[in-house]
Amino acid sequence: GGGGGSSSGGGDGAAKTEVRLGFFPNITHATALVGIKKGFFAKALGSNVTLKTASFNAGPAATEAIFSDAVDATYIGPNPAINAWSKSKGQAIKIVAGAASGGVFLVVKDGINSVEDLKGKKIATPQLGNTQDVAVRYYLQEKGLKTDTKGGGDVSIVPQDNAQTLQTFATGDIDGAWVPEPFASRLVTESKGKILLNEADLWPNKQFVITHLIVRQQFLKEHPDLVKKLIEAHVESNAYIQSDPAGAKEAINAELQDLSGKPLKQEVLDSAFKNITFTNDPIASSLVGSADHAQKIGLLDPVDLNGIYDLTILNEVLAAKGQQAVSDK
Amino acid sequence: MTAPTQELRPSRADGHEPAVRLDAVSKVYGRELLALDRVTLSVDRGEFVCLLGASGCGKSTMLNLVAGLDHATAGEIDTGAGRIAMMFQEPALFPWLTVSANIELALRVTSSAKSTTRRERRERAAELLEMVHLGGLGAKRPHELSGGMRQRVALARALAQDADVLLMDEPFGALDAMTRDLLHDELERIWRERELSVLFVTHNVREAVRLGDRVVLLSSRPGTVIEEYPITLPRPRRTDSGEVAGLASAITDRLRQEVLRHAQPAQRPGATGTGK
Amino acid sequence: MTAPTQELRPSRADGHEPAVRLDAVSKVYGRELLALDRVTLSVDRGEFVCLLGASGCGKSTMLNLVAGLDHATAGEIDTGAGRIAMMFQEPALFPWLTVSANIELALRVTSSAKSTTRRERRERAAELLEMVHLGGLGAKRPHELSGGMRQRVALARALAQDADVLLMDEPFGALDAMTRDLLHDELERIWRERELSVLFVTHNVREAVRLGDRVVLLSSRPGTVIEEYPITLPRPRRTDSGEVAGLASAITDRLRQEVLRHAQPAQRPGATGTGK
Amino acid sequence: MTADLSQHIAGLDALELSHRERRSVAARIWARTWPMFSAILLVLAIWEVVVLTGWRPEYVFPGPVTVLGELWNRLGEAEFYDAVAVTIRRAITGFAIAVLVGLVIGAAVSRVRPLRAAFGSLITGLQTMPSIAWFPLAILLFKLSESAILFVVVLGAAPSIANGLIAGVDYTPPILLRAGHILGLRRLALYRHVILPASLPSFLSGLKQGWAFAWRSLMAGELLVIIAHQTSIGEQLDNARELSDAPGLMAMMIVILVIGIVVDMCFGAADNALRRRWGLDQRVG
Amino acid sequence: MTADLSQHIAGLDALELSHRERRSVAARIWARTWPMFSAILLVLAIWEVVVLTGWRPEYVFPGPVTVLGELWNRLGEAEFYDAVAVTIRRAITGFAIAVLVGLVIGAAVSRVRPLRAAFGSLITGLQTMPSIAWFPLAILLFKLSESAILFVVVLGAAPSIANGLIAGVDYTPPILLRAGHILGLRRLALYRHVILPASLPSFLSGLKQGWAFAWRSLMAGELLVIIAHQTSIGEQLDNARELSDAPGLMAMMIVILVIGIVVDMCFGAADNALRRRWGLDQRVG
Ligand SMILES: Nc1ncnc2c1ncn2[C@@H]1O[C@H](COP(=O)(O)OP(=O)(O)OP(=O)(O)O)[C@@H](O)[C@H]1O
Ligand SMILES: Nc1ncnc2c1ncn2[C@@H]1O[C@H](COP(=O)(O)OP(=O)(O)OP(=O)(O)O)[C@@H](O)[C@H]1O
Ligand SMILES: [Mg+2]
Ligand SMILES: [Mg+2]
Repeated sequence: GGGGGSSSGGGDGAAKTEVRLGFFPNITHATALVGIKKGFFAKALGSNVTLKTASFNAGPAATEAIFSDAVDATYIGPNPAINAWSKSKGQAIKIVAGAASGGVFLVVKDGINSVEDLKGKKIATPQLGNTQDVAVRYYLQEKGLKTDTKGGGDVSIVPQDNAQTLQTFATGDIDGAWVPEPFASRLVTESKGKILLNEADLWPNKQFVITHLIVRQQFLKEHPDLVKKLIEAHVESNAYIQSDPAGAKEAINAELQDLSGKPLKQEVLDSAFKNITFTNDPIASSLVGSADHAQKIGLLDPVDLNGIYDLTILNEVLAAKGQQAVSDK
Repeated sequence: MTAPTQELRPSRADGHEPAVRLDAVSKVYGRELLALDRVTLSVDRGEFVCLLGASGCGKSTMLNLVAGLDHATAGEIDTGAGRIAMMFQEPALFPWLTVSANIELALRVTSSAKSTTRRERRERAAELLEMVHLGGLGAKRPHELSGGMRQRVALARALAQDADVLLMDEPFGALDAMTRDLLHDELERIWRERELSVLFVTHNVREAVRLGDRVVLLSSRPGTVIEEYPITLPRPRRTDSGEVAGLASAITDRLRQEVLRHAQPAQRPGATGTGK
Repeated sequence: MTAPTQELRPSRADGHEPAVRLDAVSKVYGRELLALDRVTLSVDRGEFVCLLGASGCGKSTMLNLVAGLDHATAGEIDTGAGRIAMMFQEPALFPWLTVSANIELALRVTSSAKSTTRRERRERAAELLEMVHLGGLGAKRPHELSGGMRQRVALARALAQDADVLLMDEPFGALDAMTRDLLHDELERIWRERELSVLFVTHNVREAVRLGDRVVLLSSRPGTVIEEYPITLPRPRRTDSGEVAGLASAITDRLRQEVLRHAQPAQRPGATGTGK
Repeated sequence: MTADLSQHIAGLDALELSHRERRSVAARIWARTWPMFSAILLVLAIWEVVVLTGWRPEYVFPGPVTVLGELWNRLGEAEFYDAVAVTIRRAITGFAIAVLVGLVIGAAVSRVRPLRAAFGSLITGLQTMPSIAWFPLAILLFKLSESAILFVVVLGAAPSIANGLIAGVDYTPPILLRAGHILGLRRLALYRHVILPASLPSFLSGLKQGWAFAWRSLMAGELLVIIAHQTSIGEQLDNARELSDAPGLMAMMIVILVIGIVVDMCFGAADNALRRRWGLDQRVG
Repeated sequence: MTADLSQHIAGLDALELSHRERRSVAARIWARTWPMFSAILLVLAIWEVVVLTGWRPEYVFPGPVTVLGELWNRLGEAEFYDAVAVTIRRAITGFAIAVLVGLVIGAAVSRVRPLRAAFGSLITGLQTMPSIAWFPLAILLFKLSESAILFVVVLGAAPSIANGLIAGVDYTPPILLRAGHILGLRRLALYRHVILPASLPSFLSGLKQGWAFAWRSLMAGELLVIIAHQTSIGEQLDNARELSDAPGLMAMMIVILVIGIVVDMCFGAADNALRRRWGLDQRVG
């Protein structure tokens, strides 16, 4: 089933002249930031197709835009992708490429030196039921500490927006936070937090997905050529980031400056950039694992993620470049 | 000079339709306040009827019913097809309009004047203001006028409507005797020219005799018609003429009886005049 | 019978302070409307002064100035230390209070009555309502009353204030002759008992003669004092007595001259009565 | 005469009043509710038709059956009632504080001229400040506590209430002010006995707007702090959106609408009582 | 007489009027502004004192110098003016549409009884709906376009405007309705010539509240989608918050406050004009 909707308004159909790509003005979305700034997307799409970008400030808006046929593809985190997949019963989206991995830390204040010290403390996560929230709860459960979704238990989990986490950590209202970059680095550099745990250490190969690229299924079906061009640009962008980190950082900050008027501080950018791996591999195992954890602690109804990936185009592109294929398992 | 209702009515219902006819009209406010009790009255075309009665006897209520602003609890009211203009007991001017615009609004709505231009209306309004001795005050706002001046603007507005039936509720109450006399003359002139039917409420018995073809007396709560006086004095009449004074004092006596009858219980605490 | 101001004044200023004194008071509204022009007038303690004048000549303005509700543009006003009560030209009742509560509010504020209990106030309000022939209507709301009834409530409220100076702006304008007569008697009685100083605006010359110790005539815009008539008829007087009527007609003649003088320009379009 | 009169009225009763009376028991309720029911049915019907045309897939734009089913499910959960109870408690507390604050500020600003010149326009300025701008300050002042939420709610609603009062004061008929002045009422007494009651209609409409502000601020503020063991409507609404759960979101929207409508009916009842007392319900014809 | 009169007035002029006149040139502006200036100074002083006490670290609660410096920096950037221009354009467009919609709905609901019974309470219900609840629908209807933002703004402001009008209609003095009826004004004409002008004060205060709702909805709506590198006040505010940029956040709050105050002054001017024309500005004593 191709989404079920008619091809209204958005320009689907034979002569598609624009591709609408969404992303967040966020360092974990560096693939998009660099790709746009450096013109990789525009170049790949050619002169007949224009790129229209939309930046979202959070997952739900991106999902709504995908659902409403307002964007064709977007960079997004694992959680909204799972939600979009499960709420549409597998009809709305496909993950077509990975973008970034790692970059999530448990930052705590002075005096907390081990997991045991977390007992009775308040730990912030970005959003109830998101990857980090699930990760911290699962981790604590494994360590024998109880939590519940209402902030009770041995460790009190306080889901709140990352910006607020910075403030409440600074004022001492919370004792730690399980947050992605650049917030982890900011907690460390600005509020003298210290890293207790790198989430990567909890995963096999120290790899877990933090950002990937999803497309509307209908778009994929009708314009596989355009999707391919997007993925080509995507791969090129990731390659550039790996080959020229300095140039990439400059591009990232330039684009952030454009979008939000303020670049990241150099030290935060450096530290955050160092902690994230930009990879085309969607690290399917971590997505499935995370969903599995979420189900185990009761934050997610059982969901069948079979078919959420469509990596054939990505693998074609990788093969053409002589790189190793990635797996959807 | 006093003639009971019964004798008078037949002589009036001789053929042509009256302009206003009330047939056993009653009005109850709320649950139990009977304001009007089976009032039967008619105003012929071109007739000038004055309504007299104690304070609170139901005169304004009656006018409201005739104007269609309120529903009678029982009985029938027929105003034929004639257009009705009314001057309320309060001036009821629109505070957001200038004096002139208040009158122009009335001119604008009047069907026969639909085709008039704005300038024509403004000129007509200025004429009407001259007539009520407020020439040149068209640009003022109602709150800048004195009580009597507002009342005169309301009069001008009512006359601007060019209606067939004119209901007036104490239209000259806030005016000095002289201005009142001058406006009596104007009103009489217009009434004649336009062949208006007028139902005119007043507390000034001389005024009633000066203007009316007929003076109707209402009793106190509940209001009922207790007496009708045809006034046969030749026009033009003068308020300070002896005949008017004489007739007025006769009517006043009758009214006095009526008011006293009502005022009595008020001296004894507890016994009230309401229908409780 | 007519006596010019100059002759009268000295005989009045013989020692004791007047209750109200206006000294060359002028009032300009806006930029150019001269409503009062150097008005000099005083009301002695216990005196009953009636103010007559054409519509719009500045009577209400003068009362407002005396009451301290507005500032004079020039001149001085002295009301001594006496408390002032006022009855406005409109009833000005508080629509959110019942009739009784409107009066009780006045009783409550009156300093001498501060210590009264709520029940006492309610009883006193009921008495006052009886006095204005509205006994038993205390629980009604103002909008449920007729125009004249509202005016009487306002009278009761003004009397409830127990003031030394009473300013009344056409207090009986909306009342029938009989009710008016009854209230004249009441007012006269209270005035005597309480030794009130009263400044009383009316358009009814007989009423002025019936009640006043002195009748003051104001000219038309701008308002100035043109004549003062001391009324020496013995009390109690009757509105329909010959002496009252005679005196009234003399004053009316003078007033007529004044109003005509003012009304004239209105006949000629363009020439206006305002100070433009 | 009195006996005759009441008899006569009794006669009229038979004609008219009792008829009206009878109407008022069942038919009047019906007269007030049928338009609402038909409106609801109409909306549901249009909604269902739009869904049936297949305009958008069900997971984006679910039909009334799905949404009402979801609502029904939620109504079956104890958690839902906890959420409603928590939110309504906060709304009422916050609103009550806002009314107090708004009254005091409105009263002061409306009558003290320098205060008005100084802070009058600031009130609207504050009113336009989005709730999220207050979050950092709320947390600074109150940490992660219920008070932080209430702070945001009060800041949202109080300006509206103050503005309602100020508008009422400004439009108090001057004649009533004069009457009060003549009665010897000054300052506070004038305020209490004349200005405040005269401003009541405008104040009431300010209260209504204030409630809307309070509620919206609350919906935002409830995301600010998630306090141990307390779920809330704002949180559930946001969760539904986070999870891209369209039926859940719409179900919560219906819940919010219903609460809003119920509150409006309370205000409406107060308003009607006021208008009846003031004689403003007399309509023409 | 006329000559004499104007001469006399000229005399009075010399005494009083010209005095008043002179005051009105400089001193009156001063009289209106000094309270505001002193209020601002007072607020700044208190703020600085709190900061100096070291209550909270500077990066969480910056002092006025820092914040005003930050504001000054922003005022030096072209981007800031773009943001303000974009947001104000959206606010005005959205508000204009909301006024139209609110007028039509308010007019219909206030006069047609079944409509009122059906939808009257729904208006407040809609008013209490937080903006985020509309986002999915906005995107569904208008994709990622400016219209989606306007949709949210209109849904936020229109109920308020409609409610203001309805309150005004409800409190139109019956005597004026009667006067209009007698003049032969019916339905639309009665509405246009009597009810609407009589409702103006309440409508105006509804407009003011509507503006506040519109602005707040806009601040939220501007986060919905950032179109092709168009920056806006809402976005800058949120960015400052996202980046925990306390001075930036406060600078943007000041900008929002100033815009709110300016808008309030416009409404205030309209209000004063209205009150002067209606003679409601006559105060006692
Ligand atoms: N809206 C109302 N609700 C309840 N009672 C009312 C209403 N209007 C008038 N009444 C009552 O009906 C009676 C008649 O009132 P109405 O205004 O007709 O008297 P009126 O003859 O005009 O008196 P006045 O000469 O004082 O104006 C009074 O007792 C009054 O209290
Ligand atoms: N608030 C005001 N603004 C401007 N002009 C006013 C105001 N009040 C009164 N006037 C003008 O002042 C003059 C005197 O008005 P005032 O009300 O004192 O007259 P009055 O003697 O009481 O008349 P009436 O007998 O008609 O009540 C009038 O020309 C009126 O237009
Ligand atoms: Mg009447
Ligand atoms: Mg007057």
